Amino acid sequence: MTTAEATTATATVLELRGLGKRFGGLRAVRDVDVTLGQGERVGLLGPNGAGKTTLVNCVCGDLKPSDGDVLLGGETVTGLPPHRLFGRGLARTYQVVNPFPALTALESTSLGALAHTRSVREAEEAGDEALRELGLRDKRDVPMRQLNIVEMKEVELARIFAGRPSVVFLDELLAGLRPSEMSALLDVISDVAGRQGWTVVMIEHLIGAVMHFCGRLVVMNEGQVIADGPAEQVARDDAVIDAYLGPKWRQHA
Amino acid sequence: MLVQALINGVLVGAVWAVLGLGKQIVLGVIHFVNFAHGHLVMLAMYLGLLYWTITHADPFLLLPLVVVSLALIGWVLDRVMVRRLVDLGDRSQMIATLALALIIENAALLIAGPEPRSVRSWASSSALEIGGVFLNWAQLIGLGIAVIAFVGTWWLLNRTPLGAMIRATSQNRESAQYMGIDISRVYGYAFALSVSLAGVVGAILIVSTPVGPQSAWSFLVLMFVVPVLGGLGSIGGTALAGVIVGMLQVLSTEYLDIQLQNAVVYAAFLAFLLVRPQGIFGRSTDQYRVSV
Amino acid sequence: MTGTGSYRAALVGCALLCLGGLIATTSETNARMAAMAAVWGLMAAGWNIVSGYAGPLSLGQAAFFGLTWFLSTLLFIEYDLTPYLGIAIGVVASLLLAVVIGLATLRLSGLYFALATLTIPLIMGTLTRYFDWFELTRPYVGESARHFQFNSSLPYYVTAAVLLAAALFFTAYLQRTRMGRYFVAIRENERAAEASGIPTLRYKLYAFLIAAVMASLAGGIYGQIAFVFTPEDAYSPVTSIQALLIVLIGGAGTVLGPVIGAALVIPAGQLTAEHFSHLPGLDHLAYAVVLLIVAFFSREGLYPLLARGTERLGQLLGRRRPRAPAAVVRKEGP
Amino acid sequence: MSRKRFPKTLPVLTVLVAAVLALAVAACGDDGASAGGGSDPVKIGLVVHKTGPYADTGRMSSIGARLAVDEINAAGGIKSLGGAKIELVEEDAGPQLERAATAINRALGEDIVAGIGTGISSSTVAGTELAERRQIPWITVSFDDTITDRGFKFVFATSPKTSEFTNLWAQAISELSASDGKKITRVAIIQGTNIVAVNAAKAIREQYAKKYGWQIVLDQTIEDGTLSDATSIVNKIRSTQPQLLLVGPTLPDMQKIARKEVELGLEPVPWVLSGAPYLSGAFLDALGEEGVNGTFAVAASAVFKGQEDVAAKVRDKGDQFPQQYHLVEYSHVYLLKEAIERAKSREPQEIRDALAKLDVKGGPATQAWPSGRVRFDETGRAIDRTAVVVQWQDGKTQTVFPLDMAEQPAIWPNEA
Repeated sequence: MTTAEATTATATVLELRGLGKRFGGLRAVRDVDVTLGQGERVGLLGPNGAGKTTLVNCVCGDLKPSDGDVLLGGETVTGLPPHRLFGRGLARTYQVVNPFPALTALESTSLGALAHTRSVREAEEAGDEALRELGLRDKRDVPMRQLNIVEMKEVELARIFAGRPSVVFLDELLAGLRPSEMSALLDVISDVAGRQGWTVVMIEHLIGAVMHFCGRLVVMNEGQVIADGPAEQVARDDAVIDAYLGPKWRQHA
Repeated sequence: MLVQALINGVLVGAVWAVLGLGKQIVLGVIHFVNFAHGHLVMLAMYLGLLYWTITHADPFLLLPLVVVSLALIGWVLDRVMVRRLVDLGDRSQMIATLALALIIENAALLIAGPEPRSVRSWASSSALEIGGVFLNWAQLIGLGIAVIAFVGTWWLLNRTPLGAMIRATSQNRESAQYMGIDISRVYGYAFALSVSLAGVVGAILIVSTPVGPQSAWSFLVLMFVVPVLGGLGSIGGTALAGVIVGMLQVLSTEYLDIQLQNAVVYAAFLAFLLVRPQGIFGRSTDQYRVSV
Repeated sequence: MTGTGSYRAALVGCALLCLGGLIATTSETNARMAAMAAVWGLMAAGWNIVSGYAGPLSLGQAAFFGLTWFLSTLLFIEYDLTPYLGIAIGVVASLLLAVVIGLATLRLSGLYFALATLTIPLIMGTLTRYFDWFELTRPYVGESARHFQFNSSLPYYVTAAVLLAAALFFTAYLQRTRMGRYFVAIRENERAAEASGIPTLRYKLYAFLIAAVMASLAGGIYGQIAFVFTPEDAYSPVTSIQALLIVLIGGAGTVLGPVIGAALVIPAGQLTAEHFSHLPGLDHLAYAVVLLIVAFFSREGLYPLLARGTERLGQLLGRRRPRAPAAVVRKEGP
Repeated sequence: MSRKRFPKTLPVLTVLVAAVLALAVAACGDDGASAGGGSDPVKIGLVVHKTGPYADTGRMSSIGARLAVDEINAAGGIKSLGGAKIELVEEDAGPQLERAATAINRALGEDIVAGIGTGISSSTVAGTELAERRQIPWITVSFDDTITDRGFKFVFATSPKTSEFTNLWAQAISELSASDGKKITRVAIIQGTNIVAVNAAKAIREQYAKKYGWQIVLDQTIEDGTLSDATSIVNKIRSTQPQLLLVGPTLPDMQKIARKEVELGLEPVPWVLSGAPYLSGAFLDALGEEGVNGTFAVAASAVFKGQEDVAAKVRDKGDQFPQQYHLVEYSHVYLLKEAIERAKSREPQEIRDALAKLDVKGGPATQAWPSGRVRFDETGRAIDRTAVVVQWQDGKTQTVFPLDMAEQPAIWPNEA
């Protein structure tokens, strides 16, 4: 994955203009300006409490931003509820690893497809195809609670796949995985994202895993974007190191 | 007339404040939904009645005995039920405590029978007259006990190690565990405290109000109204909310109609719930807003 | 949930209702008990949709039950309006009430919604008494199908059973539609459902409206069986809790839950009341103990508990094929 | 949808439920009709409230009815049916209305020839409808007008209607006060929400206040048990200065008002309560002697001069306060016996016809009523119906009106 591929932003898929969120006096997120091109893979990084989740919640409709706008495919979608955004192609995986324990893998996956069709049969066909895409075809009728953690995360991806998104937010999808499982899952994601032309934003703490997958990094600290650019360059940026490792580390970097 | 009504509002409100405080401990502090709190107050009233019929001592002297008995009952309930319910989510808590409420109500019906029963005490029918305003002794003593209950609870929560542990657990259960706090023991103490506060309310009420198996339902809404109006987790807010509810009741009997007394409180609660669910002083309970 | 499974369950439900019909023909007391069971089964079927399938715990079904009972009786007394029309008006009024309550309270979190729905019937009861409607006696017109009045309780049983069967098939049909899938997703985890493209508030409202229709139909029929309308009976919290109790014992979120629950709870209640009449409250006490047990163990009600019990019993007696261990008690979503 | 598959255990389930239902059938389906031979007992149903808020009335009714049945059987049972004994089939009408309907249904299912009960209006309305549908004669003491306004043929009521009842006791109060030189001009209505209180208050507001020149200075409805603080109602009483408090709320609310009056040092204004429940031991326990003294209660029947022997029998059955429910149910059993004797048959239809044509003067069948005579009009309501006023005087109930049958003269605490 060369850096060139990451920077040729052909069509703008998602644009955040001066996005901000205040809780009473606390300004959790302050004037964030980021633009995502079609097919880009961006890592959203930052220490705990940097405002990453609050930003994503504002973009994906869980929270109403205090100021600024979100544009999806050029249209202003600020403040739209999550299910309307999902219908327009902006999807996110959910932190809770197994949100629908009582459903089978197929039922859980086909929920995504139901956003585009009233018929359950059609949705289950789309779900079937999504599961095959993620290599989970044989787990079709297994209740979610009997799957292992990797399979559960793959079902999350399958559900999003069935919703035919254009922009995908992976919210700490790698959490709780062993390194071998992590790289296996990353391969699956990049394989699927490549074929479907998804624009992927990966929200994680682990810089190592993200570096491997994302061409571009956006780093936040105390509610603001402090760095946004190609992965290698951002990794060596002083401000990023200060934010992550504290100033005294700088001389060893 | 207005002065008498306002003072009565405070006197009646003080008891509802303690009712709300007991609820606040479980709801706001340890986030446990207990629908049976009102029925525990009724149980306390029946115990007060029982001790009175045995000893014929003044009901207020029996208050410590009632409160200790309720604390014990609270501790047992925690061992048997609450401990397992805490991490089962509010839905199971609601259903289980609703079942507990029905158990208490029907046990009372079985044992004590349907007729309302009451205690005879000098305090309930004598008053202190100051400048034309009548202060019923039973309610005055009740106010005193309520103040003691509030100060005691505030002191316990803010000035003792146990209180610190309870507050830490309420802010963040996981991190409290990492700090070596035995969560289940803390929940046990907090729940026992809440039930003993129900004992205080019951012991005060039995002096001037008859108790019957049906009396608990009128507490059911009030015990949620006060902590929600006061704001979850806010002790001071609960005190003020209790007095406001008392005032609403007394003023509505004075100027509207006695019949509408409860309807006014329920309607005010519903309106408040929709406009400001986090209550007067509470911080927002639900940052994530799910819209249509 | 495969399609055929749910319809098969609905058919078993109908078999049970026919069995109930047979019992109803044996004596007037049994006919009345069967009619009561069917009415409460219908009420429970409504609660099963909103709180068994879609998730938000509604403690206020008495609002719709009571409103339709009240309207159909009042219109019968004042304007000699046939109860069929009175009940229809009651259903429409309940739907309007449900829309208002739903839009106002379904946005709130689980606890607040339960609290709001608990408070509303209490207000309706107080207002009814405030306007001096303390006791409305249903006019007596002897045997007259036009006025939905019969000498025997059998016709009431048939009406309630037909409506309950319809509710069962509708629940089964729901399971095969998008709405049914959305209900279950919302119940499992509302925020994840919203993130998966489900308009959660709108579908919770649909569930609430369906429940309101069923509760008001049940209230309407109950009004014909009961002789006198009193606000205490119509709007009491126990009315809403009875619906919850029946479904939780029969199995929440299952097609058969309301039928099994009603078939167990109502006859058991009347039998204990009859044989232990000198011990008032014993029947409700027994219900409450069962409800407490069910609340702890499983959302599917008493039934899976029994199934697991028989399984373990089988293993203990050394049956050849030991079963996989029972499912672990699931942690509820946030 | 939970995919717990129970294909195999579905049959188990259906068997389980069928078993429960079959149990229900067995338990209460035993309708075996026992065709009556000469000596077979004649079954009379008694359905009264033995549990719930009105449990006291049921207990008293049962004492009175059982007393009469024992006396009749001791005296040789029903002569015209070869000395057949009377068997009292008792059922508890339970705490709420729905249980009452089931209990009455069960009694009717025991193939009784006639029924008595329930003494409480709303459940009697339900019970009499069931009796009419099953064509079994039913006799009751409830005031509710609808009981005999629905054109029933099988229902008989021995008490005045609520509308008339209020007139009777308004008339009684005004005559009583006039005879003692007291002019009643200012009254207050403080009513509960049960149907008897509601109808009585409505009758006073619309008709009788004007008729007897009473000015209603205070009119307040109190919802059962919701009076958290009685100060405002007591202050209203103090400011409006009524001479009498009419109708009356439930016992707990009355208790709070009485205590608040004592607390504020007010001379308690006497109540005039409508209905016999205010004449029982429970009422005395709730308010205590000083709270009760001076209170009037109006009932369809009470112990008055010439009835000492029945009252004595009730007392040695363990109840110190013989009143309407004992005496009326005692007479009802005798009335049914009279009817069966005249009908010379066990057929409910013939017993009903005999009851309709009945005209009894004197004797145990009529001792409960001041008129001393029982006959029914075509709607089944007793023709000579009057009210009796009883006053609590130092802890005991004394009949004070009608004057010619008064045990004691009325006491008026403060000057009228």
